[in-house]
Amino acid sequence: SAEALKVGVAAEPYPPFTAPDASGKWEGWEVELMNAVCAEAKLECVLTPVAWDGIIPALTSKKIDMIMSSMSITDERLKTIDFSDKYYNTPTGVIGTKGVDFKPTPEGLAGKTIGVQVSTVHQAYAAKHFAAAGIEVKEYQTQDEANNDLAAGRVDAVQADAIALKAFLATDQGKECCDYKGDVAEDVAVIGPGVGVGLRKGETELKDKLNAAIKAIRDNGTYDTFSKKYFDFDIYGE
Amino acid sequence: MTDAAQAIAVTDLHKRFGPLEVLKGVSLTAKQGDVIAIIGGSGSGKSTFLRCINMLELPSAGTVSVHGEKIRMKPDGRGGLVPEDRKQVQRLRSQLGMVFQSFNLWQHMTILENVIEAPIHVLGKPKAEAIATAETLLKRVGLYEKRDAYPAFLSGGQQQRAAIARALAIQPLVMLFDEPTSALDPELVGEVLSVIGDLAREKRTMILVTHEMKFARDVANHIVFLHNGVIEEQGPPEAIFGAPRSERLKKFISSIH
Amino acid sequence: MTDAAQAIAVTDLHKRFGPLEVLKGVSLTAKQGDVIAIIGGSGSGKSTFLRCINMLELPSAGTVSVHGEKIRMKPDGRGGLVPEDRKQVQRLRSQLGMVFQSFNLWQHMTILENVIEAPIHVLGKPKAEAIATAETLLKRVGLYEKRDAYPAFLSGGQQQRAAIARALAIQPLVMLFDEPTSALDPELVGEVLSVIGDLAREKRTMILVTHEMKFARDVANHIVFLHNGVIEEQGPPEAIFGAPRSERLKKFISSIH
Amino acid sequence: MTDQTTHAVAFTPEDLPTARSFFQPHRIVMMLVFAAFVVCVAVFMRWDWLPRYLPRLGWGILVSLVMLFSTAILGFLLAVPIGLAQVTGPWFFKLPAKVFCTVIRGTPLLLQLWLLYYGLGSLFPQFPAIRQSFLWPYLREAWPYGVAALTISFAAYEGEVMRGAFAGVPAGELEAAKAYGMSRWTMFRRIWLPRAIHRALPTLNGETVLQLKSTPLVATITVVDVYAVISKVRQETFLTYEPLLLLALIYMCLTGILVVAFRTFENRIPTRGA
Amino acid sequence: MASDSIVNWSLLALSAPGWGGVLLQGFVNSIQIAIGGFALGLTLGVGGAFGKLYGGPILRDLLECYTTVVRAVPELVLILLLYYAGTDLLNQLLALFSIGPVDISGLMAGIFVIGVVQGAYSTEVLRGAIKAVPAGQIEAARAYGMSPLKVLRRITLPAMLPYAIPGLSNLWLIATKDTALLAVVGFSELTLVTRQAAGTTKAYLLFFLAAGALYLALTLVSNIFIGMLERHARRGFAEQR
Ligand SMILES: Nc1ncnc2c1ncn2[C@@H]1O[C@H](COP(=O)(O)OP(=O)(O)OP(=O)(O)O)[C@@H](O)[C@H]1O
Ligand SMILES: Nc1ncnc2c1ncn2[C@@H]1O[C@H](COP(=O)(O)OP(=O)(O)OP(=O)(O)O)[C@@H](O)[C@H]1O
Ligand SMILES: [Mg+2]
Ligand SMILES: [Mg+2]
Repeated sequence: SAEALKVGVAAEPYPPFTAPDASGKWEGWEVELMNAVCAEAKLECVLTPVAWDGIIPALTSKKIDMIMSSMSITDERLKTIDFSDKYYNTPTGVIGTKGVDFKPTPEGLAGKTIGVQVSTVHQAYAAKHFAAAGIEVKEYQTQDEANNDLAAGRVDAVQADAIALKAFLATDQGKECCDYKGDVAEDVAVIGPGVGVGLRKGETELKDKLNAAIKAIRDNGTYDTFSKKYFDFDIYGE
Repeated sequence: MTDAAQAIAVTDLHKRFGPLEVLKGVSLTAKQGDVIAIIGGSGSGKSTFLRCINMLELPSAGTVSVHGEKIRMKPDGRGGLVPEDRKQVQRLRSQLGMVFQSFNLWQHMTILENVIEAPIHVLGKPKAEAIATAETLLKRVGLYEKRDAYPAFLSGGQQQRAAIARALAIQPLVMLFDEPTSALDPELVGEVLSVIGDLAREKRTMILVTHEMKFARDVANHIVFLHNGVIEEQGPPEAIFGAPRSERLKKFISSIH
Repeated sequence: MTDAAQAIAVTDLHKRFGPLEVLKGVSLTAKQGDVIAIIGGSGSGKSTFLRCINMLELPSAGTVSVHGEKIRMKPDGRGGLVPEDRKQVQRLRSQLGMVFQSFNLWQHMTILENVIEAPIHVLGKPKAEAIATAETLLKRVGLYEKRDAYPAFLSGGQQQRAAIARALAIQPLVMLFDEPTSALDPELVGEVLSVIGDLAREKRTMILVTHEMKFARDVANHIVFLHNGVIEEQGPPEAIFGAPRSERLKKFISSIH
Repeated sequence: MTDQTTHAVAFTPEDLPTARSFFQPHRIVMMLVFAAFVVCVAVFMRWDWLPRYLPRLGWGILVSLVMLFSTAILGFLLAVPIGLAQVTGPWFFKLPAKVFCTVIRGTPLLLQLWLLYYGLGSLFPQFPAIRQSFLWPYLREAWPYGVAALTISFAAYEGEVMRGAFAGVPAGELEAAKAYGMSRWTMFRRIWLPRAIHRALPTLNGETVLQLKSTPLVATITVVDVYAVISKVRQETFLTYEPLLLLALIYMCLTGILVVAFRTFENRIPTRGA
Repeated sequence: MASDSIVNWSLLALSAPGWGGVLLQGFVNSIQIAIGGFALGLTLGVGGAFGKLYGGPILRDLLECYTTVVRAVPELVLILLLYYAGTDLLNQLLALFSIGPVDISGLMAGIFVIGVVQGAYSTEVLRGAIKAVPAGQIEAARAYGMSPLKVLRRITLPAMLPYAIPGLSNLWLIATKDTALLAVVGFSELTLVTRQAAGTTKAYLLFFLAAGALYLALTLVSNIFIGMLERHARRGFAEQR
């Protein structure tokens, strides 16, 4: 179609995947991926910031046409929307206040408050494994707020995507306040097989195009080329 | 019914407000040059009658003709009448210069703008001409200096004189006055009455509702005494005030000293 | 100056509003049981004089004593006076029952609450006692049935009678009235004057500013004619109204028919 | 400049229908249409999630109401001196009060809320003294910031209302109080303040409804009010309309209750006409 | 910790390393939405007010529902409802008339949402103002033969202005501030870009204060214009207290 497709991203800084720079332009690994995939699939794509907590309604009500915002493929989401094949997969980790030593397990977190972003697999994971064990789970609209409240001492730990957390730990604020406590125990049922492009149900044509494009850029090396700028390992995962 | 010398002809006018019948068949003819004063107790229906003449209240039955032209009405299906042709009403209204008890000057316009409003926007006169006429009229009511003032900054008497100028500006066939002085402080009544008196002496056709008996007697050539929605008695001022026949009129005249 | 039989003693009172000198040396003594009526043209300073007595206006010079106790004043550094002791003023005020032209009832309280307010919160009376007194007073001014109504729902005459009851409730040494009937419709004046007349006949000390000459003549034992900020003439009512000496008083009396 | 104190034509008791005029033929038809709509909504939309969330919804409503009442009361207590300062205060009270009202009324509440929570709140932990103080457990929480922001906002709007109300008490009534020997404090306590509140009540009513409508903003700083609970429902069920419709309904009920409560309160001191 | 003690003003610079330019762009977006929303609201308000005053019983009741619902439900909730449901419904409606789905930009959606909310308030403000015009003034106009439309244009509308301006100016100020609520749907107005800038640079206080200053400036400038407008509209009114 001649019309440009709107690709929704969460309207918040989520480095190193998506973040606005000082000129208001969005950049990051996922933005480059989007450009590469769209170019490969011969689609015209425009990046459209949307509130994270309304990103699925935005898709279903056609405000946007795809979601490329580090959204993990889960069974729960698959009830409402469709996904392309995964385009990356990273472990889930926990960071916490420096100097306080604990393991990212229900026992280690006992008596502590942990922050997660709403409607993420991390929230689902924390609800299943931590909240059930009596640990206070505080939910934030954006990852950035959760990180900030950890730095401000309002929570003791934050669970999120390991890459995003490490990006945070690399900032001045992150260096000063916190360190990495480790990955959480696996639970594929909750965390899912990785991150894919969110799509409206029934748009199989678009889905096939995207799947082909993702495969193509992995095969022709484009994927690795721009990934190297951001990561020193293979973000695609297994 | 088509006699053009009849400025206003009202026949058998009835007006009901819900269950209350305020006018119970009133007929009245004003020939050109007539000055008719309507008197009567409070609530007798004087204002309602005057307002029916220019259709500010729609009569329940009866006819009104202006300059021999009958205002065409049709039943509204709820026991009343509505004008058949709104345009006709608007046209005939512009031949009647109404002056209200509470002046009703347009507050957002200066005195001059008030006076030229209807000539320009109803009669379609050129602005320059309207202004010229307006200034003559304002001089005549003694308000030429106040032409650029807003109504709120004028005394009641000045406002009423401006309202008279505004009514005269459409060069009406008939002037209608509804108690033009009863909202004024006593010391301001005189200035307004003297303007109306001048108009009467020029033989301008006028129908005026008033409580100023002495004034009515001086300027009117015909007095109508309304009581309970009917004309109880009418005639020349000498007869009405000098030799009232009905008990009610006698009582009314004696109550107003 | 310390004669307790002197309910109010004012000596050489001056009052300036900026450049305008409204009172130019007024002295007046009210003995217990006196009923003094102050008359005079508009703007002659009557209200100002009354308001200076209970310090609602601060005099520019002169002294005021209540029941022989002089209100201590000191210069305010800008050519006027201020009370030395605010408590003293409050105490003496609570011996003066002021009734205003515009009633000034507290709109958020019922009539009864208005009347018991000062006894309880100024004089510190027990509530039950205050209510008992208030009910007697309200009966007296004919408002007992209205005791639980709010002022806004009363006629002007009723409001003014309630205001009188409120002033009486503090059992004042002197009642001060500032044109108590001039904001009332003519038909309501009588009911208020009759209440005040009763008080006068009981030999209650009163100073009243009024435009009701006939009334002043009937109830007062002393008339003060104020003109341009000075007492132009004073004396018993027969002398003032029967045989005025000064030209101004003659003119004033003739102007008020 | 505008001297109107209510910041909008808020919902007030006059807006409630009177029982007498309520039933008219066309209304009955409209109500039937509406009932049909409700039935459609109930039947064709998904409500299976509702029972699961009911306890949390109840809790959320409670939080919203606590937020509303605590901030309205605190804000009003602040508004009285702010209003009074603007009417009678010397310039060094008058000016700050005026500036306070202008600044708060001139900036969005959402921004004020974030300024307090993310801005100010992120400064505190840098001071070990604060981190060690007894206040820290509270400063860690989100609700104190929500209460503070809502209180400040209410105080600013109400400060203007009270300014008008104080200034509008007829001078004669105050003079009467003086004339019977009341001290300044007694006069303030017995006459000026109650009379000003009485005058301001209808406006206060509108402002309180507006305050209720402001409370959901605290959800953006992690306070779990009814809005936050509904957000959670939206996120977990991926439903767009149903939770929001329910939320709108909840707020309409709360507004209705608030307005009726105010009306009964107001009627205790009747005012006449106009 | 040391870096926080000195305010890093360069963050506010207008060009790239500074975020000033983005902030101003967001501010312009906010103003655009406020103007558009206010104008749409005014249009709805004029229609609504006349509908409520002179319309038939059904129209009046429908308008009553509209103003009641909008005034009883938080703006935040309305914005979400209208943002998702409103535009969705609009598209479905258009589809009914077989016009393809229109692409509703964030700006249009924002204007639509604020406009619908403002429309309810404007309806009430204008209705009150029209009712405040003394009946006699309209009667006088009719008595001189003006047609209803002329009465409206020459008398009712100009005469109601002084009564409407205080309410309308309040609405304008609300419109400027309500744009901040669009942040929750991810629209790049001033408040959201402020948060993005603050989140990226961690200079929360600086950016929030800067945004506050912009909003405040808008309010103060608006007040000056409102004052001028009001003086003009009230020219015929005797000073009253
Ligand atoms: N719009 C109306 N609706 C209902 N009743 C009305 C209306 N207008 C007038 N009336 C009633 O009609 C009766 C006559 O009123 P009208 O104003 O004509 O009396 P009037 O003779 O002019 O009295 P006044 O000397 O007091 O002006 C009164 O009883 C009045 O209450
Ligand atoms: N607060 C004030 N500031 C300035 N001038 C005042 C003030 N109060 C009264 N005046 C002036 O003092 C003069 C006397 O006023 P006052 O009210 O005492 O007259 P009055 O005799 O009571 O008149 P009236 O019979 O009209 O009530 C008037 O010229 C009035 O304008
Ligand atoms: Mg009449
Ligand atoms: Mg006086």
